[in-house]
Amino acid sequence: MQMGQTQPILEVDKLCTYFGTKARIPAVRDVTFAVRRGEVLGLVGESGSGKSVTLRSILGLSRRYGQVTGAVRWKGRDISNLSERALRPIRGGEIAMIFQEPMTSLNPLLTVGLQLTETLKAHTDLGRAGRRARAIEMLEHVGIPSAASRLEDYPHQFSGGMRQRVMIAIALAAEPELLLADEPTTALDVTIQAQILDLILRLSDELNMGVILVTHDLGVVAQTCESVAVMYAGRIVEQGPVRQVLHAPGHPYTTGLMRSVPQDVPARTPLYSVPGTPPSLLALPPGCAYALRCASCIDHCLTARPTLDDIAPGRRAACFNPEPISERRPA
Amino acid sequence: MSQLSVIKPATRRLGHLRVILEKPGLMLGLFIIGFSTVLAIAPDVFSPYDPNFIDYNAVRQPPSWAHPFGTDMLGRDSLSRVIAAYTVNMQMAVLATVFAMLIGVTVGALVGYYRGIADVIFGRFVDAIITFPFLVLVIAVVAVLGPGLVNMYIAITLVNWVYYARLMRAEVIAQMGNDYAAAGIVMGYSDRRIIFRHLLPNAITPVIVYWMTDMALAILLGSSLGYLGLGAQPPQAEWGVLIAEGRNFITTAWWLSLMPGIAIVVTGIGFSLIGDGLADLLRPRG
Amino acid sequence: AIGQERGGILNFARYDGSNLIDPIYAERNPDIWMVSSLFDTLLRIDADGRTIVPGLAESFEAAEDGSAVTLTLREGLTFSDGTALTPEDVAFSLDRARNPDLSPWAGLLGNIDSVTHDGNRITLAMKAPDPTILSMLATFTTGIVSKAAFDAAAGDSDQEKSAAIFAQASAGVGSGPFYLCGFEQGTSMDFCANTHYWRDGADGAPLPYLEGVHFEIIPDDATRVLKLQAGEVDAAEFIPFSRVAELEADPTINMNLFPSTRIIYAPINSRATRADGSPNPLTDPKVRQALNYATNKEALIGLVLQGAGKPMTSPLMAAATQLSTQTDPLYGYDIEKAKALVEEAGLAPGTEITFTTLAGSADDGTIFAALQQMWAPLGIKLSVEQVDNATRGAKNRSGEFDIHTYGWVNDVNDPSQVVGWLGYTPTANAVGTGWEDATFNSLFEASASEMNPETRADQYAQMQQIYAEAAPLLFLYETPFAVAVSDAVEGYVQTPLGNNQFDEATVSR
Amino acid sequence: MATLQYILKRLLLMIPTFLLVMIIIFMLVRLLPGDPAIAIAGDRASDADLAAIRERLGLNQSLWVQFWQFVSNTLQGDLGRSILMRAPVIEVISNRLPTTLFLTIYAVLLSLLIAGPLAFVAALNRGRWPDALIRTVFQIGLSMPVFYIGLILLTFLAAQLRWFPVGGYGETFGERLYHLFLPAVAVALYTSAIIMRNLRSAIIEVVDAEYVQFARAKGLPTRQILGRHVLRNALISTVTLLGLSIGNLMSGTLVTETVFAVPGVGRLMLEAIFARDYPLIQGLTLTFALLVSVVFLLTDLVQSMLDPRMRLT
Amino acid sequence: MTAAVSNHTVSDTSVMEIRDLGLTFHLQRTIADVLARRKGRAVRALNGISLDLREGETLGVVGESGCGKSTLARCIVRLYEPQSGEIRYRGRDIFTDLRRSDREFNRLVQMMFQDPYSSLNPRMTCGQILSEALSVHKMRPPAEVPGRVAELLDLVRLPQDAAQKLPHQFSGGQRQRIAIARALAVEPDVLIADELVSALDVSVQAQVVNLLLELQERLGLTILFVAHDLRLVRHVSHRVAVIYLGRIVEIGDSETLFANPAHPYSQALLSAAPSLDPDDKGQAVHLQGELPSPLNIPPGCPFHVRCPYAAEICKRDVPVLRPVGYAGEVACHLAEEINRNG
Ligand SMILES: Nc1ncnc2c1ncn2[C@@H]1O[C@H](COP(=O)(O)OP(=O)(O)OP(=O)(O)O)[C@@H](O)[C@H]1O
Ligand SMILES: Nc1ncnc2c1ncn2[C@@H]1O[C@H](COP(=O)(O)OP(=O)(O)OP(=O)(O)O)[C@@H](O)[C@H]1O
Ligand SMILES: [Mg+2]
Ligand SMILES: [Mg+2]
Repeated sequence: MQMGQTQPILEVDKLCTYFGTKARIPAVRDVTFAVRRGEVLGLVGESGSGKSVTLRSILGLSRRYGQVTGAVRWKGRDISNLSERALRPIRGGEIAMIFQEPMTSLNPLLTVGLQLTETLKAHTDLGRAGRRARAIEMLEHVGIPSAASRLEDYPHQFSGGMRQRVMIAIALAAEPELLLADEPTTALDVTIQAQILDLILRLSDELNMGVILVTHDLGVVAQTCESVAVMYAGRIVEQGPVRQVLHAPGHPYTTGLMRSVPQDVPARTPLYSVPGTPPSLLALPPGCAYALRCASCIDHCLTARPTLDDIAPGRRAACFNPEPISERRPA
Repeated sequence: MSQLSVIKPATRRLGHLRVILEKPGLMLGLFIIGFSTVLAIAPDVFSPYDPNFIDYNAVRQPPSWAHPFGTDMLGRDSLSRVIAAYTVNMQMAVLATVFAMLIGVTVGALVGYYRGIADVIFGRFVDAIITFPFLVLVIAVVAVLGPGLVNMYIAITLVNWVYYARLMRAEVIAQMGNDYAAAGIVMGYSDRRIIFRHLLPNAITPVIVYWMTDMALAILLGSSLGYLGLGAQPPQAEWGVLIAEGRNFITTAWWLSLMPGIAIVVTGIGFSLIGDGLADLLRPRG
Repeated sequence: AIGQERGGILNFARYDGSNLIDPIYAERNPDIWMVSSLFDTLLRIDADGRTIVPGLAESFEAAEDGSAVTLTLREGLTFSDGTALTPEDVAFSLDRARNPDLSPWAGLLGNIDSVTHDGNRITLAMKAPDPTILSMLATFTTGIVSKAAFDAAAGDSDQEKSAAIFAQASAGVGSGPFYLCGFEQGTSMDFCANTHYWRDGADGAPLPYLEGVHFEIIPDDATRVLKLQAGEVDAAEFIPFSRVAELEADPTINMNLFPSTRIIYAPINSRATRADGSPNPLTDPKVRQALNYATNKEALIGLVLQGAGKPMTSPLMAAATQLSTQTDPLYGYDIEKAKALVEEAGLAPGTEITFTTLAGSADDGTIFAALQQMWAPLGIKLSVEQVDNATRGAKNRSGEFDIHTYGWVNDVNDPSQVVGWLGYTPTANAVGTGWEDATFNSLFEASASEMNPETRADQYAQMQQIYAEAAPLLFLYETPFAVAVSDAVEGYVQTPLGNNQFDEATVSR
Repeated sequence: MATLQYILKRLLLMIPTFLLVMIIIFMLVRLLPGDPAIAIAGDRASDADLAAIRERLGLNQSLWVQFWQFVSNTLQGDLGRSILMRAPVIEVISNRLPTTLFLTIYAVLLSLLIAGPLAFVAALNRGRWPDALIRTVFQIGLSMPVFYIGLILLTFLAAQLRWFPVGGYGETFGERLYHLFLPAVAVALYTSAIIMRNLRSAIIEVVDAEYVQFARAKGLPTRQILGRHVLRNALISTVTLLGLSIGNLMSGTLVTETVFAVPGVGRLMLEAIFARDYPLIQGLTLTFALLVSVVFLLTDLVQSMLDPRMRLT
Repeated sequence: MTAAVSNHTVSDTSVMEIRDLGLTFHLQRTIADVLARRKGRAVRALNGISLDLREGETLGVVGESGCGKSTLARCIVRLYEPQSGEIRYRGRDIFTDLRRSDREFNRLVQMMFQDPYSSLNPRMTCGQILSEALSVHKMRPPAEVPGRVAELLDLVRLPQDAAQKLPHQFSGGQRQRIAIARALAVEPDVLIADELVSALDVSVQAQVVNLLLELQERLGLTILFVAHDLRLVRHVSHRVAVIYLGRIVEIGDSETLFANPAHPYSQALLSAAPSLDPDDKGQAVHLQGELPSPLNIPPGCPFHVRCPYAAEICKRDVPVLRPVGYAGEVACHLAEEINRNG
């Protein structure tokens, strides 16, 4: 797939989400990115960096708990202020989401079949029999054997990996144009993880579906995504094509992440680790949120907030002192 | 030792006055119960008359400046009687529940920790007591022991501890799902230490919240028994008895039953506000 | 009452239900007080409450020496189902009533030797003279039942037959103005008019006027009153005295206070020691007198009855009972005298006395509170002990009490029953007080066979005097029967013995 | 099938429970002070009368014999004769029980009807005035003695406004609904307060659950989200509570039935206790225990119907 | 991060000898099951595990979810009692030779749990948690306890004011360090780390792993390291055991095993791990078939249903663990052939 040819299907512009009674917790700030049809965008970052909130805010699920500003343009139309009712056909129909927790995201009291068909009922005009047929088809699609007989089963009768696949089946049932996948494989074993990622990639290809894949496994990003956005403390700090970002990170935080992974390090030697802890969202420093942990911090970083600027063609980083990108890290 | 650890985390949290100040419901509840306690301890300071003084010439007078709540059918000052009742009703709230709670918490914690045969026997026992009509059991026990507050407390405690034990057992079992209990075993701590020092303080929150509701219930139950003549003894003023006394005058001397009714409701609200507030406050954060 | 409204059903709210209405098995007041509506007696008490007049028997005659009573049955009497009421039925009923194996009331008829009949004449041969015998023949327990119905009824024992007849709730056996025509345990009961009833009303028309009476059982006082006020019933009994004034003021309601033989008193444990063996301060008659003097009965009547009662005037019975003497006031309020008596008796200040009250009774609570305050000047610390009915009875028997409240209503129209109960040792230890007086006992025994009315009256006067002086009771007050009826109801009467009489009642709709 | 097995298991578990209940009630009743013979014959009865009555009732036998008779008779379905009512206990109870059952079920349904929608309103407006208002009103219901509530309802709605009858319980189904409305409300006020509290917090908990969020993300209609996803899950804990409170509710009929002149087993129980009617007290207690056990069983069944995770126990 | 730890030496003496360990969890049998004489269902979590833990080494344990890793760890610290087999600690059977009330074993063999939050009592401060461990085992006289707590905090690099804080006031990595400090407080000989860092972010993971390595160096600890992150296991372990359905399918020297896995399951496991290099797509061995269930373990080689090389013998006979060439020990009938082809 060549870049720049198609128009983005989703554009997120300066998305901010504040939680708490007085909107004091800035979970997501000024997040801007775009996804094209068929593109797989990776979203990585530490726990609590705002990945899930970003996805939820796109679908308007964060409004109940906080204040969301900025624009979410879906096929050119800003959907961030649509009413719940107006959002309904988009949610699940055009943009589907897979939740992080396969164990808690399926309603334990309803059969898998019902949870699948209710989506179909909401978004297609299939009849009862048609929905059932499609549900079976979807389950088979995600690799659940003897799908027809499992429609009447309840989530607790499935293993974690199967539940995750059921959720994927539900998300893909209405053939969405964009899939928001929030850590679809974190809870799973490597062998199953591989199966599921394969499936998502295949479908993205077949349906020409855009995917935003949240994960904190950089290996998954490397193997699955075309481009990647790195989040830190609610902001995107670096963005660009996977190959370039992973080979030559621009933001010191990305570097830190890469170096923490025990790969290509002599066994039983100390690993690199980003010093310090992430700042509390309630007490963000005035300058760059990463400044205090950053090895290449300069004075300016402590007082001013860097914006996400181009550092190379197709690459952006929010840093006053980015890593030199021409240089490749030794393998 | 177990008692200490029951109270400790709560008081430590309560020490953070700021946290409480942020919860107006809890504040109001604490105020109501605090004031009620003051009334209960020193009713004489607040009551304008001797609550038991009979004035044949001032029978069932409507509220006035001299008698803000009016007088009852014996010419006693209703305000003074409602205030005097605080002593016995607040005492009911505490004494009818506190032993049940202590026993229930201990039994529930032990049974929940050890399970096994003791748990099975406990289960049957709980079923038997719970399927037994509560009021009947209490009435029967009171009848056996003779009416009077102390016997009433004993009767209620005999029945009521089961509810605490059930709650505690379930909570301890749930807490056992957390690794800190396993960690205690792995660290080689004694069972007693694990039960009372580790599990109990963590499992106690719902019990304390239930306790608050239960105190309000105890007042109600005490009142019902007072109505049946099995609770407080005359001439001791008690809200249930006061209401019962006033029920024949609901249209002619409404103040007789209304005022104690308000006292019960306000106290009940006080306890449940504290309960809700504590549930909020003591919820373990993670 | 010329041109009475006839017909209609009277709805009556009762405080408690009947369990079995049978002349001999009626034990509780709700049973006893209904018997005369279903079963007529040979003799009747006149409206004045004292004079004995003919009933089912058109005439009666007692031998001077008390050896026999002869009665003549009316012609053409029938039971409610239309079968004839014969002398056999009378003999059957009386034999049943005096059979100690069956009837708890048999003692009242213990002096009857035999019951024989000859045509319409019935003769009661007496073992010993009995001045109360005529009264007994006007008492519920000698109500006439149908022998045929009993013979036909299912069951082996008399008791089972009685229960079976009652359960049928049929017109089968009634000799009274009504028969039972509906019964739901603990809920409701229906009486239907006995169209064969022999008596005529003042307007010459046959009684009863009503088509029937529907009883509903509403134990809660306040609810009973509400039900009347809401017009759902036409009458409600046992109105709390605290509501009397309110109902009197209601123009649509007639508040009746029927004179009664009901007295409220408090037995004082007069034994030398208490049940626990400690010396009993109340054994001294002076102390008991003092308590009586220190008790302001008028005030109590004001507080408990809202004025709707009067202090006891005879120490042994209500003023409505025959042979009662009027001692007015009987221990009138005199605190100084009380103090003096206490001092004389050497009662230690701060003596503790327990007052046993009926749990849940507002009246008892009031009495206690008032007594506590009234007796405080005597240096007595009165504490309370609440018990339920069954426990109070047991305590009374075993003497485990100091003072407790009690009430009494005569069942028979003669003072012997109440005097035996309150004072005669063999009956019940003088209501459990343990008070014993040889003169009193022998006077009582003598009066039991004294056929001369004057002598008997004199014996009763003496007993009352002895009793008043010894004061084994706290003499409290007499209360009327408070029955409120809607203004549509007329002619309903509750007799001093408590019998509910509907035969001349009417209701206009 | 699994359900049947489960019921079987529960029924077996009831046996020891009932034995315990029988022992407790038997002992308690015998420990009661006051002589049933006096209660029957009245204070005026002679000692000989009392002895005769005791003999007749078998009260002069040893406790063991009495207990054995009680157990064996009960197992044969014979609960003895009521002393007070002079009729077989079974008969007395079966006459009165339907009324109490009717009242209880009526009150439960009313509670659900009142509490259900209001719990939703309160939960969805959490922290705002409708929530505060609803909670306060229910708190008042929770802290008022039933006899007082009953009396107020009777005085104002029945006696003064005459909207409802003061007492009685009617013949036809419709009449019963009408007659028992006020008593049912008096009972329901308390129960609904408890249900409301529980349901409200359950809804608050469930409404933010991941699977509800997921249902939103699927673009389901709001009604479906609330009904299918929220309510069902919130109901699970409420059903347990309801089951538990039915026991209390039936105890509550002791007072309610007296105040409202409803001829049910609650009032009967009070009468029986005060009259020391041993067989009747025993019979009533067993009936209560049986009913409550059945309710618990039903609760569990409903719960296992609602919650598939509990199905194979 | 300061000390280099690469030259740590491992002796040949076994601290723990585990032989033929078997543990089955019996699911509750219903009354109906009893009536129908049906056997209760059983989860066969451990099916004859044997391994040695050598003095001073780190033994990594990997395998997919539910294969019995935690059960093994919990048996070693006596949280579960196995139904068969034995565990010897320095020659003594921990279930028969040592009495249960003997707390000394508990002191010497410490365990740390996966969930750092749930393994700390949320109502005790960090200081209380540490001093409790010290005083219960009388590690120091009461007067010296506070000083020792300070030392421990220092050891795990927590600030001194941490002693007054409750667990919820710490981050995940810090909580795990408290857990480590608690284990070290009683001066143990063996540490069982069950998914110690699985719940943490990569960079925090690194911190904790570094700490563990450093402490092992300094204190000569023996560590059983359970994890499912293969890179991490490879990084910290001297030797690695791969478990499949309650059985060890391969065990051997860490570097050798990771470089040349011999068992088809190990191969699949390693190849499924995504590489950090986008250009290295690898040749993932895709496993077929459904996840295995310990409720219903297939006969023969438990892996044969998913194994791409499965032969007739695999369905029949259970392979035993045997040394294969230089690869360590492998439980596969066809190990030689597969590796020749591969
Ligand atoms: N409903 C909410 N109310 C308040 N704060 C919230 C809410 N939801 C999320 N947050 C906060 O927003 C921040 C970002 O959370 P988010 O779930 O997006 O993190 P994440 O990047 O997905 O982390 P993880 O990798 O652990 O899933 C966190 O600090 C979280 O505590
Ligand atoms: N207490 C228990 N009762 C019943 N079954 C259990 C129990 N504990 C564990 N199991 C079962 O035993 C098997 C092995 O569990 P174990 O926890 O050892 O797996 P694990 O390898 O640690 O998995 P994970 O990587 O998910 O932690 C699983 O199937 C599990 O469901
Ligand atoms: Mg997330
Ligand atoms: Mg595990």
